[in-house]
Amino acid sequence: MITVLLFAQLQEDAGTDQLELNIDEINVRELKERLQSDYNLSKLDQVMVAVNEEYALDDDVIKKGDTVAIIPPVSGG
Amino acid sequence: MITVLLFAQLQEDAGTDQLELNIDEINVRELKERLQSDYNLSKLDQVMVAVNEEYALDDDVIKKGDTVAIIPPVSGG
Amino acid sequence: MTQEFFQISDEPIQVDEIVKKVESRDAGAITTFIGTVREWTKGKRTLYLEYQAYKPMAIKMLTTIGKEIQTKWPNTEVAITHRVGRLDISDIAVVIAVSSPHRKAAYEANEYAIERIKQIVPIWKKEHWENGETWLGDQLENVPYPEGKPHIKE
Amino acid sequence: MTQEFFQISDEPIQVDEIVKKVESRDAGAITTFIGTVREWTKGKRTLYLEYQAYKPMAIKMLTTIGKEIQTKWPNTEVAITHRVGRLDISDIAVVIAVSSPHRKAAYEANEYAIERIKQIVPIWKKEHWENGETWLGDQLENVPYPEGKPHIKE
Repeated sequence: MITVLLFAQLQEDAGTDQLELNIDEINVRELKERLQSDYNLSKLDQVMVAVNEEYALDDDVIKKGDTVAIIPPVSGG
Repeated sequence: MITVLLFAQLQEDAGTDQLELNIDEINVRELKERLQSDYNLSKLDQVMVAVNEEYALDDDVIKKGDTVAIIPPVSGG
Repeated sequence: MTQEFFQISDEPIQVDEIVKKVESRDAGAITTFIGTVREWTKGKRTLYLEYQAYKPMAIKMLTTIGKEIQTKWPNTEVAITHRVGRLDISDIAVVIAVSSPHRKAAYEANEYAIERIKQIVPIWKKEHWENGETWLGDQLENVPYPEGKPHIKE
Repeated sequence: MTQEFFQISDEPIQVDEIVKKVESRDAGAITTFIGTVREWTKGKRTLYLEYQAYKPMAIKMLTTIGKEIQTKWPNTEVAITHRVGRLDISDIAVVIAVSSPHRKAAYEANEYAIERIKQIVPIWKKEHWENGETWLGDQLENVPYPEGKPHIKE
């Protein structure tokens, strides 16, 4: 299982703040594509992805047990 | 009478924080010269002079009743 | 560091407490930035805000910003607390305190901190306007990730 | 202005009180500068400081700086308190608070204020070093009056 955390507008779009995906291994780009098609989450071209609380790049690999956060453009401060 | 206020090192050099000068009218440049010769205050080339709490220029005239402050380079902050 | 210099809090922020964390006998200058909730933005009235954070990662990123600052401006100390939850007009959303032996570094490092917060710290602001609500981030404020990426992983 | 925004005080300065003076529903940013007594300066150890002010004129000049800032950076609010008397290491000598709708102005205006204080406000600092004492002003810090004159009377 891979845990996916959602925030802000994405959380409201998905109707949940957390998804559990039954995946063993996937890279960041593929995960974004899957979220886009399976959960109807748009605007994923603008998001960053963090794996286990570290920003990750499109080719980075996510493995089961990882926690992935989908990070839309931040607006703190 | 003209009241002359002294601060910081000048106050210590003169041994007082205030002088009363029996003068009717004098300009700033002349007052500095007189303080230098009569009260042995050195380094008056670096000071600013304020008349009634406003910075004054060398040619500005001081009249009796005025309060003059001799302002060495400031070091607040 | 026994104190927590980088915090996400759902309680009101006390400025004095953040300042205390960076006080030092070697510091001649402390700057603080206090971000507060403004009522009017470009003619639109805000009623209140809601901040959401990915808390553990937000703390990690604040800590990263602190380390970046201490590398760029040696002998500085940095403390940052960001609030989450509902905030009303004039409430404090963030306090950044930087101490330094000299003032120039204290100003520069402080401004650097708020710029970096707006780039890399996973916190989001939802504006509740007079007539509607929006999660901010892309449209209204900055270009997101002006450097393309948050510039963390080298 | 019913509050006193520009003060010379012989009591310890409370940062929160100065910040409160500039708070506003229109402000999104408040910056503060806190000048504290540093122990070490270029390898010399300070034991304590003594600040002296020409009080009525110092308040007048602080007020002038506030007006200059409001002209240069519209919609800002400024409050400054400078302490006088004996100050020990880490004591606060000056607090400058600036509020503004936007942060850039709050940083710039704050830094402008401390630069101007060091140019035109009649306050003097006597350093009590480990082995001696000096009134500062010309030798050790800045060139006095870099513009030739304090640039007050036009």
